[in-house]
Amino acid sequence: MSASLTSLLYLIAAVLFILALRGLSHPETSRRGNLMGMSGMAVAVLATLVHAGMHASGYLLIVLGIAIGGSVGAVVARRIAMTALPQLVAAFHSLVGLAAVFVAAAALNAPQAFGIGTPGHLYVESLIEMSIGLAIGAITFSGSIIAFAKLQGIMKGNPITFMGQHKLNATLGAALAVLVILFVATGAQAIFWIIALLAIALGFLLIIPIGGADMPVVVSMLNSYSGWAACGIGFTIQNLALIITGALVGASGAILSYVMCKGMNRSIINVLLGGFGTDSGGAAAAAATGDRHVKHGNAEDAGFIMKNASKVIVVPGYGMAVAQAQHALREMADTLKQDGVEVKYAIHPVAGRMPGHMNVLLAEANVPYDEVFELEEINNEFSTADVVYVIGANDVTNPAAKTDPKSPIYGMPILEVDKAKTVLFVKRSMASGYAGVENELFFRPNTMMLFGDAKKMTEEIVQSLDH
Amino acid sequence: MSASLTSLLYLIAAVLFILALRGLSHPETSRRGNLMGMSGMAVAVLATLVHAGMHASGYLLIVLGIAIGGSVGAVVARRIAMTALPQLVAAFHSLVGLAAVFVAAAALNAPQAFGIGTPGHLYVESLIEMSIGLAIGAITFSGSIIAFAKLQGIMKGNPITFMGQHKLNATLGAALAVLVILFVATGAQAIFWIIALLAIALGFLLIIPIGGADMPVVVSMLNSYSGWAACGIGFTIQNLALIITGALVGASGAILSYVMCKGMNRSIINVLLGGFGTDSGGAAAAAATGDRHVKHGNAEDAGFIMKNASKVIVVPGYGMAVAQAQHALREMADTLKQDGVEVKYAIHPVAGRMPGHMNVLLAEANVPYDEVFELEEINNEFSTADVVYVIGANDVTNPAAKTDPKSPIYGMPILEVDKAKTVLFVKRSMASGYAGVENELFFRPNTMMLFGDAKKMTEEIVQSLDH
Amino acid sequence: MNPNQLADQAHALATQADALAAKLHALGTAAAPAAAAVNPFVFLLAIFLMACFVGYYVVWNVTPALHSPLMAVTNGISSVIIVGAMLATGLATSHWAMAFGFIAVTLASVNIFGGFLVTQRMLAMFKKKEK
Amino acid sequence: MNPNQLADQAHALATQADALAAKLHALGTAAAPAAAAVNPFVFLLAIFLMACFVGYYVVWNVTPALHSPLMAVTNGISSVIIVGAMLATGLATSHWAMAFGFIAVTLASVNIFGGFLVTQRMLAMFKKKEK
Ligand SMILES: NC(=O)c1ccc[n+]([C@@H]2O[C@H](COP(=O)([O-])OP(=O)(O)OC[C@H]3O[C@@H](n4cnc5c(N)ncnc54)[C@H](OP(=O)(O)O)[C@@H]3O)[C@@H](O)[C@H]2O)c1
Ligand SMILES: NC(=O)c1ccc[n+]([C@@H]2O[C@H](COP(=O)([O-])OP(=O)(O)OC[C@H]3O[C@@H](n4cnc5c(N)ncnc54)[C@H](OP(=O)(O)O)[C@@H]3O)[C@@H](O)[C@H]2O)c1
Repeated sequence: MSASLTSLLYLIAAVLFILALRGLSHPETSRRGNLMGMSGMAVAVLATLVHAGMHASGYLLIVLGIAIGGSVGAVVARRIAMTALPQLVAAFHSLVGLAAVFVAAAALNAPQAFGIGTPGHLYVESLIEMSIGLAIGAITFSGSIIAFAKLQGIMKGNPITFMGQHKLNATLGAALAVLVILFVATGAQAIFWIIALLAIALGFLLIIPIGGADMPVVVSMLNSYSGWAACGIGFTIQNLALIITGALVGASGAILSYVMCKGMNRSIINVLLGGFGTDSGGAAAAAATGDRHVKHGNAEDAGFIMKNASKVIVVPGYGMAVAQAQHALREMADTLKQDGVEVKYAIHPVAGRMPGHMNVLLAEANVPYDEVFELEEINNEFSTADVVYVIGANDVTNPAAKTDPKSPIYGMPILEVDKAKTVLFVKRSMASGYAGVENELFFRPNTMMLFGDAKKMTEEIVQSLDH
Repeated sequence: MSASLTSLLYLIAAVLFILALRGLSHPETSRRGNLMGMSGMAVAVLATLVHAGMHASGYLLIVLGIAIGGSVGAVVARRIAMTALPQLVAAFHSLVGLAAVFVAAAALNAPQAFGIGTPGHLYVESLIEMSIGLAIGAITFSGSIIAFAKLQGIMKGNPITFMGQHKLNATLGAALAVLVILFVATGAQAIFWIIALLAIALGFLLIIPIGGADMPVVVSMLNSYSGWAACGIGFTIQNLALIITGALVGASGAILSYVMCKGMNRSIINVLLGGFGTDSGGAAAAAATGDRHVKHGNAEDAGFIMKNASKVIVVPGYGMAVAQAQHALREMADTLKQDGVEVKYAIHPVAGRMPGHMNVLLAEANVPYDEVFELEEINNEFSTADVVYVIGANDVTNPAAKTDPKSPIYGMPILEVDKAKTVLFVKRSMASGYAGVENELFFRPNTMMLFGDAKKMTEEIVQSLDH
Repeated sequence: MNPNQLADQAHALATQADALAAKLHALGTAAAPAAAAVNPFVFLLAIFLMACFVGYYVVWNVTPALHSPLMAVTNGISSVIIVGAMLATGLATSHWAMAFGFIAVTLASVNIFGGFLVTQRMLAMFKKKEK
Repeated sequence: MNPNQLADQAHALATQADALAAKLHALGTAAAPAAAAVNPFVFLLAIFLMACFVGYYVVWNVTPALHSPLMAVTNGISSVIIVGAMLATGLATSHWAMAFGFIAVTLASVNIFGGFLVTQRMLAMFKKKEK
């Protein structure tokens, strides 16, 4: 097949990828979108398979690689629990990063395959592009590994900081820049691998000072990096599909990082400098209750109140994910609806630990997505609700974000649950959430605390409703 | 300058154009957007001026052309009345179309200048692209002239139809296709000009059967065409700025046509087949009032009612533009506001005869844009308004769009003015609007008709308010 | 000149020509590594398609209140066709081509100045409430 | 063979070589009219810039409820880097390059299958209210 025709097919693949992301603008079109993505990938792979000059042993290796990689991927995708999604995504990014490194290495060793020169005599342009792809890919690889380890709990979530950390990183960065220049000048294999190792080290060092709870932002940022790495390789091998896709992925990661930072009212710099937040909300300093009064309640009380309400809004948070309480929650909502109570769900943009975290979990429990509303859509409705059932959420309801300019979450938009007649808070203790800020709402007269595991408590409420 | 550097500058120009359109997403950034557009054009022109190989007589002609064209354009832009905007845009499109034809002709005569072959021996690829640019450009040219003539009133607005019209058009279209094939095969000058003439004739014939009132949709569609013509020329001379800009303009025209058709609940096919609507609303068949009761009022009554209201919503329409009543209207609103009355403006997407028509006129009268609301933003507020002042609008308030499936405007979204306590209708008669449909609202008990010219009536109301 | 010399010279000439051909070929590819084999039309098509997507999104994001200025500003920017007209006028030696180019330059200039200035006039009118 | 014949032959050879060179040059330009002079990098850059705009708009339009599937699907599509890996594996003769390519093919395949299938699993859960 002529090079032009192949390029045309890559372009078609890229357009299919754009349509795939476009499909995600609505749940109804999203499945078709994912199919478009798959078709795009199929087009790209097939176009490459029929490329002129492919040799038999190559075909063998390719089929083998796809078979091995594909089955691993398929098994993982089928087995993984929805709650482990953040670490899965991190792990996948590290693979893309590593793949970019190896493609760069292959291109350096067999430049003729990509028409970018002969071994040892690559075009300068190609060497520049290659080293960009290599460095970003390597950083993505090691950074994502740390993110994965912290999210999976293999590594402690605490920020790891030491003297002269920033200086060390700066030195490494400068060394990397010098090496890249040397590499472009010489095209030497040895320098290539030194760059790879240095970038891997830099990736480790950049991510270890960031707390476990900030990992979602980091994962998303690394997603963006993996896109730019793909672009670098795309420019090297002059491949339309890679360039366009890289830009899409780069934009996607950058935008999601921005959305998260905005939702937390922090700057990306603040996140990357690290040291904020530890492993999970629960571990943060328990608030000193002092002598202020807190109204306790049990499942019976909660059931009674909700049964007599005409409108209940559910606000899920990270605790629901921890307790895997979404199925029990759906059951509770069903029971209430049978009793004629209107039930809606309100999702804060950064509820949980990943963008769209709560939506996926609720969807898993078969909650129809037209009962689930975003902050702007539902914030005015709290004043018309009789009961708000806050399950494992904390920061996203904290009025300090509006009232206390000294609070670290000041300026973050919140769900105004206190406008409702009664607020039920399901959590295990008086501990603060991810941001480590005490929640004023716990002490309000219209708040009732339901201490306990979110799943257990909700199941008990269902039982009490059934009586 | 190297060809690559020039191309890079064209790319920068194209990006500036994208940023220009992006700026229009908000009035606050819109002026900066327009400046970006100007800078983009400056970059493109300067990049071309320093192109290697330009000869002195060429420079002379270019400077002369820009001086002549520029001064004409500047004078026209300064002098034109805001109400003549639709025809101005149409006239400008015809110029772009004609320019495309002449650039194609120049490229055919001096292919070396664009590196697309030698005279008489152009690349086939280039000939294909050139003929597309030529044909679309020529159709845009003549079509826009008709649109201009109908809007300016030089030509009667009535749809001009005759026997076998569609057949003639189809024949011309087929002939055009054959000629294009011949041209690509031979590259002959004569065929080039025959294509141009035929396409010009086709442009005339396609637009004459369309009524004057449908011209806005046509103008927008021709806008889209002018973009695709620019793309065709862009491919011919392999110019990044032209290709990207052409796509932007093409998309813009297509989307505006879509918005208008959607706002009128008609299909673009329906518009293009013609015969709908005559010159202006006023000319449409006057509704038979029969014996149904209509409440009349005068300026005094209207002034009294509004003075005692706490909230007035103004709904402007085509009649306001005809009467140039926007300044008087602003004065009325100012007076009311001084009396403590809240005043807002509600704009229907197809109010007037051009998208955004009302917004420009209100802005001209210094109405702050944060008092002006779109249909979706304000439609719920009519029930809280004491008075709706409908000035020269008709169709956009007609409830038949919701209630009467047989009405030609059925399905079109409307401003629900009848939810307000009192509706004041300023118009000259009981005549129907653009769509020629009787408006049920005139006969409602809470409606008061204020017959007269919109400007005069509004001025009288201002006087009565001042007493 | 003896036959052998001649043959040698001829051979040298041939090798030289061969080298020249190789160099020319290399010239074509050096500037453009892998892409040399790809018809630039494919790249232009990719740019066009991407630009269509950009146009779609960027225009949908224009607020309806500014749809009239949008029409005027697209008028202005579509006159970037002046670039083609200028090249024809300045590079062509054919008088016809120069004349056509000149006409196109003039027509496009009307649009450039007219389009942007009318837009400026319109946009200058859009004001916020004074407080 | 007489000297004249030889000279003639040599001349013919030289002209042939010359024609070859010219043809090669033409080959380079015929496929790519004006753009031949433009470094394809500029075109790729244009595609990249346009794709950045498209990415920006297309991702902003993704509904927040689907941000998790978005992360998974971008994982899948970013594995299009497999294209580079496949070319290296299939075209290279260097064993190192083939080995690197094979590793990259395997890694990318994990992502392709993993990314799209996880997305499918997630999206299958998003349901509308049954009526
Ligand atoms: N979504 C994102 O993309 C993202 C990204 C980065 C950071 N964040 C941050 O994460 C936070 C999210 O807010 P959020 O309100 O969802 O969570 P949160 O503020 O972290 O609060 C979660 C609460 O759940 C409770 N909890 C934990 N396990 C539980 C269990 N098994 N049963 C019942 N309750 C349990 C904890 O209290 P107890 O220990 O007392 O039970 C904790 O207070 C925000 O601060 C946000 O900035 C989000
Ligand atoms: N905006 C667009 O982009 C666009 C494009 C194409 C078509 N359209 C169509 O245009 C129509 C726009 O609706 P609209 O409500 O704005 O206008 P309309 O329905 O056409 O009604 C305008 C009314 O203004 C009155 N009028 C005319 N001159 C007047 C004057 N000097 N003083 C007072 N009143 C005067 C006329 O009644 P009298 O004769 O009794 O005075 C007429 O009923 C829609 O049907 C729409 O589909 C709009």
